[in-house]
This record gives sequence, structure tokens and C-alpha cells, in this order.
Amino acid sequence: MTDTTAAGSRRPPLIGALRWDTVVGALLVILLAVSFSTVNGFSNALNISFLIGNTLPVAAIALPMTMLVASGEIDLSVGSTVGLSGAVMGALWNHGMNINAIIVICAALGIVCGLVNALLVTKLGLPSLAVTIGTLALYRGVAQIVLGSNSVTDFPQNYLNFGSGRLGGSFLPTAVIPWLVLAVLAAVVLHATGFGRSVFAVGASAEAAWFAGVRVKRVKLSLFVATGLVSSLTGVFWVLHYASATYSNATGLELSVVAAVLLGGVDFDGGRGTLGGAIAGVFLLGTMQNVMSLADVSAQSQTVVTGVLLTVSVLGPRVARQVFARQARLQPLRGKS
Amino acid sequence: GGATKSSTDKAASSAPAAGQSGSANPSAAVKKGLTVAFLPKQVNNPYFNISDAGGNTALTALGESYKEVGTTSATDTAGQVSYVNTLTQQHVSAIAVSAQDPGALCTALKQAMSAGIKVVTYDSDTDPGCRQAFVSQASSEALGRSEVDLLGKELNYTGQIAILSAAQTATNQNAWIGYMQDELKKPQFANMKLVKIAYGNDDAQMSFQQTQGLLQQYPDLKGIISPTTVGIKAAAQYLDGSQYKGKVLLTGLGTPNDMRSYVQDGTVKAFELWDPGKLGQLAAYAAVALASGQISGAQGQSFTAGPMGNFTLGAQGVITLGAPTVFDASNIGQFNF
Amino acid sequence: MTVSTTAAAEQPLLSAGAPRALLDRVLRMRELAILVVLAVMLLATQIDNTSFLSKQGIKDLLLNATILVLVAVGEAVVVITGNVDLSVGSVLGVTAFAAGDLLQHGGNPVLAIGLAVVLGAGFGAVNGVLVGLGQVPSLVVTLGTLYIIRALDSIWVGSREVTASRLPSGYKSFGHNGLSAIPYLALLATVVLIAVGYFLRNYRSGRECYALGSHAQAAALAGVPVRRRVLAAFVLCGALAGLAGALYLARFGYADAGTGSGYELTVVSAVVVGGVGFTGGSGSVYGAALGALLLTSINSVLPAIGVSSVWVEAIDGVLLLLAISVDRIVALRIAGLLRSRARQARTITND
Amino acid sequence: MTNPDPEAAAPVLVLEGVSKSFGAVRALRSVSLSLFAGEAHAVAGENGAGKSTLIKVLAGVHRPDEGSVLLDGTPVEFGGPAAARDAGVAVIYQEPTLFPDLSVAENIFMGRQPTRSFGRVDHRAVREAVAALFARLGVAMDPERPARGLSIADQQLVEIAKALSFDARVLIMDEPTAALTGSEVARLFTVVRALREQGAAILFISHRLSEVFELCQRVTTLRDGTLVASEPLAGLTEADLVRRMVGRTLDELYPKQEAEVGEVALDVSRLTREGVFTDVSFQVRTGEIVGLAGLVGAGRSEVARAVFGIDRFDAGHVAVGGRRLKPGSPSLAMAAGLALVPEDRRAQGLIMQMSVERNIGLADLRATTTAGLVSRRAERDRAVDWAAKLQVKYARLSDLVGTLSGGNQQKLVLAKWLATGPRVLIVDEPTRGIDVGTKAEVHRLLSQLAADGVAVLMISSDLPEILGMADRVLVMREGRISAEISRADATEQTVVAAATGAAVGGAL
Ligand SMILES: Nc1ncnc2c1ncn2[C@@H]1O[C@H](COP(=O)(O)OP(=O)(O)OP(=O)(O)O)[C@@H](O)[C@H]1O
Ligand SMILES: Nc1ncnc2c1ncn2[C@@H]1O[C@H](COP(=O)(O)OP(=O)(O)OP(=O)(O)O)[C@@H](O)[C@H]1O
Ligand SMILES: [Mg+2]
Ligand SMILES: [Mg+2]
Repeated sequence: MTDTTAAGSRRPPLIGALRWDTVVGALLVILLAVSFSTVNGFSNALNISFLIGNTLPVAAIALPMTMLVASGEIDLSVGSTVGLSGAVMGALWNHGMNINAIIVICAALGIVCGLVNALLVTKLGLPSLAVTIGTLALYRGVAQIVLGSNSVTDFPQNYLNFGSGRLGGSFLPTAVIPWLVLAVLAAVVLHATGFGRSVFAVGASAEAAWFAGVRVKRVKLSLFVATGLVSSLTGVFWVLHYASATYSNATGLELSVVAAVLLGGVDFDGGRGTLGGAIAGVFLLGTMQNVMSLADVSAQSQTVVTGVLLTVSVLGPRVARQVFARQARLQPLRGKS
Repeated sequence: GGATKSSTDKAASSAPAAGQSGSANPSAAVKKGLTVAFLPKQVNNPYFNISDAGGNTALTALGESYKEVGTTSATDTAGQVSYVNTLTQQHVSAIAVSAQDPGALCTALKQAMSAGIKVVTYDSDTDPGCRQAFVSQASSEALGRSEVDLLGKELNYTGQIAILSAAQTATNQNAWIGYMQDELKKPQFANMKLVKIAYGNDDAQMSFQQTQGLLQQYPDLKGIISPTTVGIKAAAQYLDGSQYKGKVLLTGLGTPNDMRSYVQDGTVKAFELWDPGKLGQLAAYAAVALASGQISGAQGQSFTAGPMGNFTLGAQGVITLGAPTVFDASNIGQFNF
Repeated sequence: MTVSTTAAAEQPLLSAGAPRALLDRVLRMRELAILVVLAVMLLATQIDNTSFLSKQGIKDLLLNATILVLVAVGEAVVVITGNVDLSVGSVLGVTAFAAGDLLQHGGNPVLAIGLAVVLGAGFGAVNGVLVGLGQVPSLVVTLGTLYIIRALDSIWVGSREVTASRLPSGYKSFGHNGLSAIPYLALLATVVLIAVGYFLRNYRSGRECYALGSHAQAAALAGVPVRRRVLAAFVLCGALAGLAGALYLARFGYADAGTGSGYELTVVSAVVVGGVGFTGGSGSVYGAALGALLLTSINSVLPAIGVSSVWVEAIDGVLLLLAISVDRIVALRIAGLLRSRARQARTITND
Repeated sequence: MTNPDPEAAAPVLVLEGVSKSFGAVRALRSVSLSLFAGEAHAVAGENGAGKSTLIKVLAGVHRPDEGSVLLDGTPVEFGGPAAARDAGVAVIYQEPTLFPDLSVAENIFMGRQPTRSFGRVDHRAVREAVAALFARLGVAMDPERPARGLSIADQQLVEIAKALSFDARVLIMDEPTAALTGSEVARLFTVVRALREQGAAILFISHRLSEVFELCQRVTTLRDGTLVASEPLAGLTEADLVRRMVGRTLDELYPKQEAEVGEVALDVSRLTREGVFTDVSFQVRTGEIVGLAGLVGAGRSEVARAVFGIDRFDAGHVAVGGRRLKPGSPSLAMAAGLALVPEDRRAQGLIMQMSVERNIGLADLRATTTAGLVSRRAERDRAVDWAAKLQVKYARLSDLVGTLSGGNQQKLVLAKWLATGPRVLIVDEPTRGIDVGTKAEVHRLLSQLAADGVAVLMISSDLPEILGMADRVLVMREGRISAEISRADATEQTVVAAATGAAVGGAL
């Protein structure tokens, strides 16, 4: 029995540090540092507030999406849920309903949207990718039926201010506060509670988790519902931020969210990933886009960069692991000679 | 607070339009060193490519700088907002924008205007309060009525007709369709009946299938109006390869290059369009006039658009390009756009 | 103390009887559910609108399905190997334009189709190499190449477009003519479908695609050249997307930088509706083709019965959900059937 | 073509000074081995000794860091499993590797199906060959059914059929019998002996030493990755072999402690799951070990699953400590004090890509949670504690359990459940793939638990284990309890008779 329990859980520091989420975080810091010093117009408060404000929808949905992907599922209907929530908000507002009541209704609607996904996945055992491609069309379709071709813009000013305003004169959009609360909550739940442990267990092996007494379906159900709820609240924010409710709000948002989450090192097969990585991924993509626009990089070239980043994000960790595995193998040999 | 629509309606409608205030000096000299940024609905869209090239021509003639930025998708409203933000950061002199959504750009455009940037919309307008001037391709009324007249003449004013539009939300489409329906109420159209408005979402395949559907649902259909370049092209291609070729007449808005072969082989008799290049030129001249202080966006002000002559601002700062051109077998050879 | 004798072991298998086996085979066909849904839908539409299944109507149905069928067949092969290719829409776009560009400069139509296929296969090879290289989830890799190929396409194409007037008329008529109600394009797609289906069923390398989708590690242990098969699947998928691109051009007479964007979700939907399991290893290309036919038919049926296009998207979604739910319920039933059968077999043996 | 004196001929397959490391773990250190035609050669060693690694080197799965493999005297470097197979080496791996979506027949012939003209697969030939193979092995399984849903034992049988179908010169079997009952093992051995007599070389691994003695002529023993001895079995006793494996003599294998039998802890009444098991009733009292025996597929595991709430049942009820359990909820069953060590450790017992500490903690998250937050320290302490109690061999607590040897994984599953402090413990094949030393350890542990008042239900296909450990033996046949036999009456004959339905008096 060579090195058993006594060896403890020490890891060679290099391999520990070279987790992909840390790499993404470091990249983000470097990008920010370089942009602050060299990119014209990046560093002023207005731009930073634009950057954060425009990234918030993706950042918000990425929180529950990270957990969902870690549990081995995915939700592609989030963009449509955002759109549906906005459309309902616009339609009800046109009917003269109280805005607070509308927001509550939108939240409830999000829960229903999540529930529909969840029940199809857990009750029938359907693959979530297929289910949510279906609801992607369905929710967007319902949005279209609800609001038709209307575009509603005349929401009360103080609410619009929440959507696009800033905290005092600072660079922080007002809506960052609720997001931060949500982010901390999500991080604690995922990484420090029993529920979080179950999420990873379910993602890595639903069967083994079930044998260990994890209520697999309930875990999945709550994650889908959380995703629906956050998406619909994001829909409300979207309407207020852009001061526009149309049925087509946030078309294609799902791909941005998924791309950011995957870039952040969350394993698509479930069971692995960190919330910090996902958030870093979100802001890395957002900052990248902002900087490239400021530097007059065309939209097409920006897309190339996004694509390359994504590809590297999956190839990168693997290549890194191989390289460091080789180093680790060589080290004991070197130590001996 | 507990705001509802009715309680804020007044406040919203009585809010002063940001652009229209301020005075202008018609004889002010054209400022030099201006940068005018074009922000089309979509880059790489052939139509906007022609219009923006027109803008470039005009600016080059004036000795000002031109740039073009934009999203690769025509429904990426959030992306368009980001671009407005970026241009604000870059302190361009004026923005010429074709809005993807009438409301969503407002906050960002207002921010741009408060930073001293002049805003002209072209092709597709925002709410009037969010820009100083709108360069309209043709009056909606003229377009709508003339297309019905065109088809009426071809059909001897009898038979069922249908409209194949773009997205259900497209503001300009809906305005034109409104005038078409109004025109059809006139006595000479008593025997012409509009049976259906279909939406092809400016997607070739969808427009294609919508055309098929129209013909299956209404076997006696005699004519189709498609006031969108994508729609008319798809409808023509379908008719061309079907038994309905030459039996069902098609008109609408299209570009000569797209439609040439269909006019030559008899699938389409006539259609119309303004010159998108001229539209872009006019937008550029209007932007320069605004930035030079020659106009401020109020009704009645006028400016000189280089070789295009004098233009006067109408109500709510609308500048109209003029009547569209009708293309048919006799003249289509002369155009290349 | 051995329990079962050889004769007893074989007995239940053989005496189960041929008619039951046939019924079984039919029941086990996951494609059956889709076929039924499709037939019911078309019939109902025909009753509502008698001109729906006219010669022109049938031709339109088949034409609409052709392109999606081709791409879905390629996608199905990739999905069967346990992967997915999201870049098919981008590949279709590039290849359609490349073929068009060649044609409008006076190129030979056959050459243009060949170019599209080769170009598509090339992109497929890139995907296949990237996926095989890192043994990484193909969903992420091809989401990346979806962006990259689309962007390279729009940088290359810019605002150029290929319009019908610049295409040889023979090429266009190939796009919409045919033998009576059967378009040439549909014939071509059918040939491809049958060839791929036959190959998957009857060749070792075809069976190996199922094996590695079912359990990649086990496949490696069984000596299946995993990377080579994955690469081949992606190349086939790319090539078919390329072929579909060339046919898209013939059919719609148009291509620009945006051609085919967003197509991947439709293709994936078709494959999923067609009963090809997303975890790999199950389903057939015939199912995928039926799925494609079902999806495109819905889009023809709705306008034909006068449903407002406002409703189309929602109905599409509901039908997709219905299709996969029905498929799933049928599969569960069959699993139950198997369970009780296995029990019976054992009981007979042990007696 | 029998070869009466293998030593006289040249060896078929030789392993020379082979070393293999995984990161910091040195699984094999300069191991040599010669395999002759016509012999059955056993490899013995504790869990994690390196047996499976050795086999994977032979099969071309792993490339050795040092040393070489010689086939017929010439060094070979297999690029992969396919190369080894083509050279005539067939392998049954420790963990079944089937394609769940494909039919059993396809599984057996994947990659080398007989073909017709133009290289097309001859489906009929495949079916016929499989039917013949199954007849040879006496397996009653529909070759056309998908492999998904096969029990572990059935999977193992398919693996065996697959390996036999190669007609290989060298047949390597890594614990092929771990999940099988006596009758299947006997049949397998008949077939293997026939192969050996036809001149094939057999390499065989099993933790059941009686099987080793029954089948093999020579044995190679490994300890901690190093070679201890390679010698003829004739003249060795089980005790000798054990001493070579563990480096010391072993205590009694079935250390049955007398415990006071108390209240009824688990009461299963008329439990029925349509088509799976019918009318199953039994009770387990505190301090009692009840054995559940039966042939493979008799439905023992299914009963255990239903009792624990994994599967729903159609009729009957389960009560723990007098309180009825809500069906279909493992978490409620656990709350009532039930624990289940499942039969398939890879799919059900552990989460392969999670670390040792998280796996141990998963079954009882409440124990390490304070104020809603999981304490990492508590999690680690608990893991260290229980891993030590069961002598689990691992390098770091943060290692993924997928990298542990099969036996150590099995110990981890036990650790995970014992850590929950259950009142009723159901163990399904608790010693599958566990070496003799640890097996004794597990038996002692189960005895100890019973003595401490835990009610234990032990499902096992290892008849001596059942007879040695159980206070009472329940026998299942075709989904029903066919007999309940007291410890005094339980013998190999009575149990087998009840399991097979053969008419032997005195069972009921
Ligand atoms: N892929 C791998 N990565 C890391 N370590 C490994 C790997 N495979 C085996 N090991 C380690 O190598 C050692 C030998 O394992 P091996 O599976 O050969 O044992 P074994 O003798 O077959 O044991 P058992 O009887 O439990 O099956 C163990 O410590 C194991 O943890
Ligand atoms: N998930 C499943 N789907 C279909 N059939 C199954 C499933 N699990 C088990 N079976 C079948 O049910 C029967 C009973 O299996 P079970 O595992 O309960 O037997 P057992 O007595 O525990 O034997 P052993 O565990 O030794 O194989 C077997 O024929 C098995 O093939
Ligand atoms: Mg082993
Ligand atoms: Mg069992």
C-alpha cells in the first residue's frame, strides 16, 4: 500500500491551476487590462455600462443554464421564453394592466414554460435537446400570436430607468444589483450545498445518483423551472432595457448563452463545470465583442473570433490535460535521476 | 409605483421629441471633417449595400468620411443597439440608421443625440422622437396605391388577389398594406378581391412555401403583390417552375437584377422600386446638413442634396425621396442594381 | 446440475413463429409512427382542400422535402455515430454560393455540383478531424465551425448574390422539372437515401457507425477504427450538405451570404422527429428522411388549409413535441413487450 | 491436438519485464509471464495488484512503458485491440463492454461479420453462428434482442460467447465468472477445457480460488504490481496461494459471529412486479443475515431494487421497522434506514467521473451539511475515515473513482453505504470482484454489522458465501420465492434443488 489516505488531497499546483475555468478567467482579466490601456473609448463609464447592460441578459440566463448543463440537460428555449415574456408584457400593458401585476404574471409564465420543458423531459424521458427545440418554436410562436405585429414602447419611465439607468453616476447599470444577488445565490447553491452536489451527480450519472437516493427528476425539474423563471425575468428586463416589447425580442439568444457557458468550461456531457467559469465566459465574449466593435472589426470577423474561441475552448482543456499529464509522468522520473 | 398604461399614456405622448427642438441656419457652411456612420438593418444585404454605397458616394463628393457597421442578421436588435452604443463611444458626427425595430433603438439613439451626434433614419424609421430626420424611400401612400393600380391594370380589375409580405412586424410593410387595402375600396376595384395576406418573413424558403399555400388554398387566385424584394423573388421563382407560370400575375417591390430573367421569360410583367443608391445618398446629405446645422429636423426646413437638388422636411422631419420607378420588359435592360 | 439443455434453449426462439416475428419487426419500426402521422395529416388536408394532392401539389411537397431530406440523411449518419453537426446550414450556404459563382461565370453545371459536394466534404473533414483530434463533444466544435464557416462565407461573398437570371436555364429547370409529378431532385434524393440506408444496414463499416455511437469505448475495444469512422460520417454529412447547397441553388435560383442560416435547427428537428436517438447508436436514415418529409409537409399543409402564418411557428413546435412524444411512448411500449417476452423465454427454458 | 507437457514446447505468448504506470500509480513493475499452448494459466492477486492492467497490455489496450510482448517468439507491438485480435488473442474484459442499442448477435460479431458478395454483411450467417454459440454455452437468450437491459450476468455471457467466437489461439478472461452462478460456470469450464484441449492457451483471472484450482494448470501471482511467483498449481494449496497474494496467512473466510436476533426490521409482503417477480414475501430481523440465492435472472436483484424504491411495484408492500414505505422513492427508503449496495458498481454504485470523497459523501449529504452548506472538511474526514475502515487503495481523495481497480471500487460502494449507518442493509453481490483478503474483511464486516443489530439481506451467486454467512437462506426461482431454508438445513444440494426446481426432498 504505497500512498493511500495519508497522501491527502494535495494536487501538483500547476495542474490545479490549469483548470479551464481559471484560464478563461485569466483571459478575461488580461483582455480587460489590455483594453483599458489601449482601446480608445473603452474605459469610460458610459461604455462600461453599455458593455455590462448589453451582456446582462446572457449573464443572467447563463446562471441557471450552467446548472442545467452540469446536470446533463440543456434548454434551447430560453431565447423564446424571453421573447414570450416580453410579448405578454407588451400585450397586457396595452390592455391597461398594472405593471407590477404584469411582472408577476411574466414570472409565473416563466415558471410554466420551464415546467413544460421539465415535465416532457422527466415524465416522458425525452432528450432535452429535442424537447427544447420544440418549445423554442412553440414559445416564439405563442409570442407571435399574443402580440402579433405590435411593438410596445410606452412603459412607465421609472421602470425604463431601471432597465437602462446607472447606479448614481457610476458605470454600473442598476440591474447589476439583482443580477449579483442571483449570481451569488447560484454559486452558493451549485458549489456549496447538497443540492449542488446532486446536480453534478445527476449530470455525471443519473442512474448512480438515483441509486444514491438523489431525487433525480426533482433536481432536473427545479433546474428547468429556475431556467424558465430567470428567462422570463430577463424578458422583462429586456423590454425595459431596450424599451421595446415585440414578439421577436431576443431571437437567437439561446446560442449566445450556450456558447458562453461552454466557453466557460462547463462540460456539455454534464457532471463538470463551475459557475465562475461560465460567468467569465459570458463576460469574455461580451467584452470581446465590445472591444472589436470599438476597433471597427466587422461583424463577420467578430463571428470568426467567437467560433474560434468556442472551438479552442473544447480543444484547449484537452490538449492542456494531455500536456500536463505527460509532465506529471516525467516528474517522478526526473526526481529519481 | 403602481403604474398602468392609461396613467402614463399622457405623459408618454406629450413628452417633447428630443430632435425637433433647436434652431437651424439654412445658409450655414458645410462643415468639414465629419464622419457619418451608416448602420443598415443588416450588413451584406444587397439592398443595403447599394444604398450605403450611395451614401459613400455622396460623402466622398463632400469630402467627409464614411463608415459602415452593422449586424449580420436583420433581427438582431440587441446587436444593433450595441452598434449605436459603440458609435456613440467613437463620437462620430452623425449616424444614418435603418431601424430593425421602431422602439428598441430609442434609448441608445437618444443617448447618442444627447452626446451631440446627429441621427437620421432611412428606409425604416424609429419613433419620431428618437431621431432628427427620416429619409423615406417613397411615401407609403404612393407605394401602396401604385402597386394595387399596377396589378389592377394587368388583371383588368377582376379576380382574387393576395399579398405576400415579409415579417408580420415590419412597419413599412404594414403601412403599405394599409394603403393597398384602402385603395382596393375604390369603385374600379369592385371586382378585385384581396383574399389573404401571407407572411414569408423575408426568408426565401418560407416565402416559397407561402406562395404554394396561397395557390393551393385559392385555386382561382389571379394575382399576387409582394412588396418585399425577397418575397417577390421567391414567388417569381416558384411561379416560374410551376403550372401557374403566366397564369398568375405577380408584382411588388423588387430589384431589376433579381427580377430580370422573370420579366424576360414572362413570369412577371412589371414591378417597381425606388433607387436604393439615391436613398443612401439622400441620407448622407441629410446627415451632413444636420451636422452642419443647416437643418435641425423641424418641418419646413430645407437643404441642398448635391446633384439631387433641394429637399424640404415634412411633418415629423420626414424627407421623401420621390416616386418609385416601374420596371417592365421595355426598360429593365437599362438598370443595374 | 446444468439446467437447460441445448434443445430447450433453442426451442422458444424458433417456436416463437414467423408471423409474430413479422408483426414484431413492423412494431419495432420506429419509423411507423411518423409514417402514420404523415399519412393522416396529408389525408386530412386533402379532404379539406381537394387541390392539395394535385399533380402540382405532390410535386411541391416532394420538392420542398428534397433538400432537407438530403441534409437530414447526412446528419442522421453523424448522429448515429453519437455526434452532431451543427454547421450544415453554413456549409449549405457556402456551397450554394460557390456553385452559383461558378455557374454565373459560365461554368459547367455538373462541375458546379461536383464543386459543391467536394467543398462540403472538405468542411465535413475539418469537423471530423477536430472532433476526432480532441475526442471532444461535437456539439461545441460544430457550433464553433457554424460561426466560423458562416463568417468566412460572408467575408468571401460580401454583398454579392447569385440570381436566377445569371443561372443557365437548364440548371433551373433541373430544379423544378421532373418525371410527371416526381421531380428530378426528389429522385436524386431517393437514390442517395437508399444508398446510404443500404450501406448502413449491410456493410461492416455501416454497422460500426451504430456500434461506436452506442458505446464508443466498447467500439474501440472491438477494434472499430473510431476516428476514421467519425471522420467519414462528417465527410458524408458535409458532402450531402454540399449537394443540398447545389440543389438549393437550382430550386430557389438564388444564393447570398445569408443562405441557409438557421437551417441546422430544422435539420436536427427532422432527425429527432425521425426517431434517430440523440445519444447515438439508434435510428435510421429512413426515419430521418420521413422526419424531414413530415416537417416540410407541415409547412405546406398549414398554408394550404388557410392557417394564418401567425400560427405556423407555434403549430410547428407542438407537432415536433407530439412527434417525439409519440415515438417515445411507442418505444416504451416495445421495451415493456421485450421485458415480458424475455421472462417468458426463460420460463419455458427452465421448465 | 493436446499438449501433455506444455513446458516442453515454446511459449505462445510471452511478457518480458513489462512496466506500466498511470500518473503516479505504478500498476506493473517489470512483470514477466509465459503462456503455453494447451494450458490454462491463472493470474492471482489482490484488488489493484495489476491483473487487469497486465491483460490490457497483452491485448494492446495499453502500451507498456518498459518491456515487451512476444508472440511466437517475435516481439510485437499491438497498435490497439484490433491488432491483438487479428494476431489471435481474444479477450474478455473485466467490465462488460457491449453496445446497448445493438442486438446481442451484432454485439458478438461487430467488426468481423461474415460477408456475402460485394462485402455485404450476411445477416443470416451471423444469426446462425450466434445460435450455435449459444447452444454450445447453453444460453437461452434471444440473439435479436438489444443488449440494453441485460443483467450483468447475461452481459457476461454475451462477452464469453463473443470471445469464443474468435476461435482464438489465446483466450484471455478477466473475471468472467464474477457474476455467474455455478451452473453457468460449469458450462463455461466445459467449453474452455475443450478449447484448451484443442491447443488454445487460456489466461484466467478469478477471485474464486476454487475455480482457479478447478480449471488451471499454472498460476502467476502478482502483488502491488510486482511478480511474486509463476508456478504449477499442482502441489499448491489454497492457503499457499493466498499467502503469495497477500503476503501473510489468512484467517477464516466466513467468520460468522453469533448475533442476537431481534425485531422484524424489514418486512416484505406479497410484493409483485408484473412479469418480473410475483408474490414475494419475507422478513429480515435485526441481527440476522438472510441470504437470497437463485440462478442468474431469477429476479433477486429486481426484488432488491423494488424494496429500495428504485423500481415501482404493482402489488404488495414493504415495511421497515413496522412503518410502510412509500414505493418508488429511494430517498424515503434511506430515511427509513434502508441501504442498498447495488450489483453494478460502475453504472449504479458509483459515479465514475466524481472523486472518491464526493462519492462517499453522496449517499448522506445531510451528514456533512451544516446550515444548508456542505462542509468540505467534514466531507473529507468522513471519506478518509471510511476508506481506511475498508482498506480502499487509492492515491488521492480527489482522484476519480473510475481510475480505481474493480475491487477497490466495490469497497468504495460498501463504504459509501456503511457510512449512512443503515438499520437494514441490502447487499447485492457484495464481494463480486473482491479479492480473498478483502472478501474475508467484508464478511467480517457484515457479521459485525449484524452483531450490532443491523438486519442484512445478502444476495449472492457465490454459494459457499451464502452457506457460510447466512442465518437463513431464501431461494428464488423464476420470480418467486421457492424455498426458505434454515442455516442447519442449508447445503449445496438443498439450495441448488430449490433454485432449479429439481425434485430433492427436504427443501420445503
Ligand atoms: N486507467 C487508469 N488510470 C489510472 N490508474 C489506473 C488505471 N487503470 C488502472 N489503474 C490503477 O492501476 C492499479 C492496478 O489496477 P488493475 O485494474 O490492474 O487491478 P486488478 O489487479 O485488476 O484489480 P481487481 O482485482 O480489483 O480487478 C490500481 O491501483 C488502479 O487504480
Ligand atoms: N432494465 C431491465 N430491462 C429489461 N430486462 C431486465 C432489466 N434488468 C433485468 N432484466 C431482466 O430481468 C431478469 C431478472 O434479472 P435480475 O437481475 O433481477 O436477476 P438476479 O436474480 O438478480 O440475477 P443476477 O443479478 O445474478 O443476474 C433477467 O432476465 C434480466 O435480464
Ligand atoms: Mg481487474
Ligand atoms: Mg442480480
